[in-house]
Amino acid sequence: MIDVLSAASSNFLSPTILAFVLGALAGFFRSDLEVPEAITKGLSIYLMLAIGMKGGASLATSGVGLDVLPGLVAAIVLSFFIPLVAYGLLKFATRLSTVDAAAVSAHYGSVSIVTFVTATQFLTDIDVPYEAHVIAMVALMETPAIITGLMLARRGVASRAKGSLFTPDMVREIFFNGSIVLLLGGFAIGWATGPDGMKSVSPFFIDPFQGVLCLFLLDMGLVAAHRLRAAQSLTLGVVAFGLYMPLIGAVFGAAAGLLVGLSVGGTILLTVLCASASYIAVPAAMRLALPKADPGIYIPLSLGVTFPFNVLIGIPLYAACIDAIVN
Amino acid sequence: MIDVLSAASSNFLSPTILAFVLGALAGFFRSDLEVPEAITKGLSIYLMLAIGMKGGASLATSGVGLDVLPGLVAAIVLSFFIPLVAYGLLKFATRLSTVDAAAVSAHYGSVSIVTFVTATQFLTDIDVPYEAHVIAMVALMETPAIITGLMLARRGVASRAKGSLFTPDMVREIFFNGSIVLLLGGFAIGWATGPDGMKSVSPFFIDPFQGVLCLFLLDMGLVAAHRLRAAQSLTLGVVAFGLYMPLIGAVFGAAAGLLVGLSVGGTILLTVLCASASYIAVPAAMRLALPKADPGIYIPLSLGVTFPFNVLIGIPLYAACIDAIVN
Amino acid sequence: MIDVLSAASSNFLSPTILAFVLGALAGFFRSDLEVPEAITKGLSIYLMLAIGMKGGASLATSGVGLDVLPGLVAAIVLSFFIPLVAYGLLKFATRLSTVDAAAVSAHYGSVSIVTFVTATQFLTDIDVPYEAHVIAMVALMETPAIITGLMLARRGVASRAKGSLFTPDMVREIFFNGSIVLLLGGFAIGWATGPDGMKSVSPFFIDPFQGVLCLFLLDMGLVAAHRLRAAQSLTLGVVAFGLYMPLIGAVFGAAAGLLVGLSVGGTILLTVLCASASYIAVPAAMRLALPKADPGIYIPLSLGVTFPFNVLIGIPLYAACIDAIVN
Amino acid sequence: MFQKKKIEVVVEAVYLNRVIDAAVKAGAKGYSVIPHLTGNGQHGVRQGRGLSGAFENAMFISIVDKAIADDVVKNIHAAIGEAIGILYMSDVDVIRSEHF
Amino acid sequence: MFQKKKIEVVVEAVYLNRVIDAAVKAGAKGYSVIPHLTGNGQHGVRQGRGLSGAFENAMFISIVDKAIADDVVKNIHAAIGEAIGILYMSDVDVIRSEHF
Amino acid sequence: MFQKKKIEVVVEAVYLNRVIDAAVKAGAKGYSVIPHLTGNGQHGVRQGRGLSGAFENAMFISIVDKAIADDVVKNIHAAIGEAIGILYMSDVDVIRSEHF
Ligand SMILES: Nc1ncnc2c1ncn2[C@@H]1O[C@H](COP(=O)(O)O)[C@@H](O)[C@H]1O
Ligand SMILES: Nc1ncnc2c1ncn2[C@@H]1O[C@H](COP(=O)(O)O)[C@@H](O)[C@H]1O
Ligand SMILES: Nc1ncnc2c1ncn2[C@@H]1O[C@H](COP(=O)(O)O)[C@@H](O)[C@H]1O
Ligand code: NA
Ligand code: NA
Ligand code: NA
Repeated sequence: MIDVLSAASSNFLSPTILAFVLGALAGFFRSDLEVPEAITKGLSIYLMLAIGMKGGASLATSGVGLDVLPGLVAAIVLSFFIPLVAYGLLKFATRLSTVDAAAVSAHYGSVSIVTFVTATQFLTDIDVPYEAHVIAMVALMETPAIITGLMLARRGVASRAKGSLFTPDMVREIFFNGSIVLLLGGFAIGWATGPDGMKSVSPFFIDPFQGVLCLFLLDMGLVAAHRLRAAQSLTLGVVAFGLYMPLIGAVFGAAAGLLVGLSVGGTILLTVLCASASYIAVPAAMRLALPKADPGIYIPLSLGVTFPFNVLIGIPLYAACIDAIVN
Repeated sequence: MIDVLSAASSNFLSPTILAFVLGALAGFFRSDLEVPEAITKGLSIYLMLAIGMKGGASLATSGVGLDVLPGLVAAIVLSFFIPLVAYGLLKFATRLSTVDAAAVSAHYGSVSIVTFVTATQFLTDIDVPYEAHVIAMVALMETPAIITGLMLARRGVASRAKGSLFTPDMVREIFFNGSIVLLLGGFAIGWATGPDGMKSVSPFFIDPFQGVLCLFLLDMGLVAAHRLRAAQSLTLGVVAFGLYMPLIGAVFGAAAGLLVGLSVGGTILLTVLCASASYIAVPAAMRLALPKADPGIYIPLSLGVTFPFNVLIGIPLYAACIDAIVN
Repeated sequence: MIDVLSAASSNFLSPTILAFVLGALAGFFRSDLEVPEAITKGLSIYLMLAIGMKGGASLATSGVGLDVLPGLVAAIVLSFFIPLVAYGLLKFATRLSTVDAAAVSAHYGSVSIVTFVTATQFLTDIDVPYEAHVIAMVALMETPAIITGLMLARRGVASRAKGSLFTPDMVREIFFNGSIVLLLGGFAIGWATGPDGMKSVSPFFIDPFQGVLCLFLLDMGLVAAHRLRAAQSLTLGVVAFGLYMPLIGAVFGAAAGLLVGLSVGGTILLTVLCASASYIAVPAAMRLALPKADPGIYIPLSLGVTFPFNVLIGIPLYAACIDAIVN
Repeated sequence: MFQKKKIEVVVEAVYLNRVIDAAVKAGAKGYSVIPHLTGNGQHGVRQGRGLSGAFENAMFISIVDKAIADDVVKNIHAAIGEAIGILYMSDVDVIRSEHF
Repeated sequence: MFQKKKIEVVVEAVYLNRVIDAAVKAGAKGYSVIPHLTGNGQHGVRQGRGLSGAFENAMFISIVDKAIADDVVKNIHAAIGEAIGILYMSDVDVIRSEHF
Repeated sequence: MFQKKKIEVVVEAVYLNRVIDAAVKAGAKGYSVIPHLTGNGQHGVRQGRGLSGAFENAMFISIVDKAIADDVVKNIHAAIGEAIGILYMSDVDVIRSEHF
């Protein structure tokens, strides 16, 4: 059984979370500390490839059957569906324009890979196993929310101005974006080579993983603080949305996870995915497809509000609740 | 004995080769995946320094005698000589101008360090040992081919226009270029500190080596695919050259390796060196010395055709053939 | 007992020092070898965070009492005081202007973190333990020297032109600069999580540490050589200062260390701190506060003269002398 | 020397390809790109942090013949649409007229 | 098209914030920054090595209305003071006058 | 303000040192360099991938006195030779005439 308090405190005392807090404090006090962008990108490539490989190798051990299908379908459905809920809430509770609300909602249907990775680390720390194919869910959930978001945005546009929904560069951005390639590609590599093949690269991809995550979260703390400082378009209502929307997403995720028969660990991860908001793939797609939507709203909200909330409070909270329900 | 099929399949299923394939696919489908250039350069510094250190430390163990000399001389001779063969073939089989043919031929006399590193990894995987001083050969083979290439290019120039063959910045580029400094410097460090000294840095330079190579080859796959996509000056005849020239170089390398008494592993590596084509040091030298030669020919050829061929097919093929000859 | 000759030779044969020499040689012969700036910055973030964490974790084990206070106070006092000595010497022995002498002196009161890290590595290699809170001293010594330097510089300025000593961006630069945040932040993380928490990140922050230092010193060698090559404002007297000032600083450091009751290892480290000169935080502060001071003097002096001197000769020399005094 | 027009565009990085296409279609024979720029304007500080490229600017530079300058400007302007960016034009002299 | 002034400043990186403040205070509505530049001049080679930023240059670019151009220049000039840097100005044409 | 000439060169990175030497020899008192540029022209897309620098462009910028501008241009042009690159010149105003 997971104890919510001890889970939260072990979370708070892990080097990764403390590194995030350090970065956030440094950013908040306007330290000149800065992780070069090339390093940030390099670390994120590493993390995505490594988590993919780990999942693939573990799938090679556990084998794969048709029983993973319900989970994968659930992931896609959730990504399509959650933006509808988010959009409804935003139109009800805030004054965002249609296009801004649609853009924000797409972010909440999609996922934050770093939040997910932090959650897997949390589960490893407290010795809770999870299904390998959850990693495939991450890749599957990135994109559908974008489609829902764009369709919601069209409600605000006169019908004759509606061009084709997707331009070629957007399609590429959506289906072949770096994260998906690395996650699924790493997954395939891990699966093809199996745990034996992974052994040769594990001193690079497995052993230092948590340390790399630590460095990466330091930078995420800096970035989140900077984004929040620079955010001028965030109203109180919107900030509140960034705090309660993860909880709502979490409820859908937990329900779906239990429904399709995921383990406790797998359900926690699906919950985290639903609770998290994208800040890499979706913003880029939104700039191309909805230039009118203000990036000064959706990026600080997802990166500066929801991301810290999930990493600091959300993950242990979801874990404890799901554990309480199941046991 | 090395079985060609099992060697090839174990090669294909190694995480490094799969990472290369992943990168190539991502580049081919125009994914936005991109490894920051600073990371690429950092990884290549790491790989060259590490491979140098490894060789030096191993030389410190095995000791060094005059018996290494024939191998080193053979390497220099091959680098001088192979461009002549390449040039002859290009003038015979393609319509490249004299200067373009000369530039291309210089690339094939020189070596690709990444191909070499991949081959050492392949040998390690199948437990075939090799001589430490082969790593010194890599450094020795980088430069001579450039001289041959420049002399061949002069055939196309009226004799009064012939200035001095080498300008100061070219000499520096040739003798003190980064790869040579790192390879030989790492070699000297490894040799001076010996295996004991290496122990303290092996969690950085030895253990994660294959994982780093994995990440680097992912990027090489991307780059190779991009270069190939952008290549418009490559005719069919030239592409064919990029595929048969490695085989011809390999024959020379294998013959020389056996002649000077290298072990099976050492012969395989010398073969790979002869089969490989430079895409770092030589292109830079060619731009300075032969600006008329079209980089749109020699770079995609060496990087987009010969490099993938060697990494995917060449290495296990050469290994199996040499093994068959010897045993 | 530390034998000065064997200490020096073991220092010279460590891969880290050899890497520094390699870099310096490459820079001296104008090799095109270049470590991308993003990598340099990434490595330095790693080193500072790691050394901080290590110290914090070790403090968590050893416990902390009021007995550390004298050491911390001594560090601050030394940083305030050493610039006075340096300034006196510079005005006496060189023709530097008041403002140049003041700027240089600030560098020598502050510290070089990389020299410090190299010294900790040296102590680890020769199995000499040191107090955890020395790492806090590093952070404490960075800043006070800047204040002394600025006050010295005012001697050359008509009193009515004296504005406020510190502008807001200078205060931030001084107190929240990246090094301080990383050192103290890492220290706090290491202390909060303790050795157990560190275990999860040690394959990243502890095991490869010396290898990373190796790569970093390679780059430092390059940079030091470049700076020295480009230095045209350095007179012989100033260069000499860069060589004898570390010895003078060392004497103060050693005396203070013994006075406040540090162990041999701790005293050696405090000595190294006093002997070393800043080349990251102080130059930036000087450009803002004393734009008239010539960076062509203080940067090559600190980076091209004093840094190599300390790394190659100073560290083993100080260690042997202190050991001789104590035993 | 021959008079040409230099067109410079600072635009959010994700729109760079559209700007390039627009310029080339209008007859620009070449261009240069400074890939990373920070900036500030009506849309607030833009500094490429946060991995998404959504806060990155790039600068597009093209020297074009006077005869097509207005077309290139118009085309780029249309391509940018509501994206974040600015465009300006100035006179330059070149040696090899036929290159541009 | 409307005539505006383009002000460009190459300055040591640590002074960038002061240049920005000076320009904005004098009325500049926006600016762009090229963060890393190497250079050479009276103060010798400047190449951003050595971690401190003390040898790094940055380029500040701002398009401003002619009416305020001189003020912006004067203000920046005062902000740079004795720092290492140069400043120059030129004419540019823009489409949207109100943006600048 | 004083009128000067700004000379800008986009050239393949391996030739940067030659351009600098040529400009300095012709009397340029200073210059700035943007080290990484991508581009496209008669020689196809140039994007610095592949480790060799053979596909990298750099931009050289120098403000020079009108009196020597033509010499500098001529000298650079000779240094570039058959290398890949373009050169253009424009008018700028500066405050401190003696600096350039
Ligand atoms: N007046 C200006 N001068 C130079 N660059 C500008 C100016 N205004 C805006 N920019 C650049 O164009 C980008 C978008 O401008 P804006 O749409 O006004 O936010 C900014 O991030 C700057 O990089
Ligand atoms: N004539 C010039 N043309 C272009 N950039 C220059 C020129 N002179 C100086 N610079 C730039 O301004 C910086 C400072 O110049 P200086 O104060 O002359 O050393 C240099 O590092 C260059 O980047
Ligand atoms: N019209 C142009 N405008 C701006 N930059 C250009 C232009 N033409 C060429 N360039 C730059 O100069 C480089 C070499 O041009 P080219 O020799 O035409 O391939 C290109 O890679 C571009 O960076
Ligand atoms: Na979500
Ligand atoms: Na070869
Ligand atoms: Na000191």
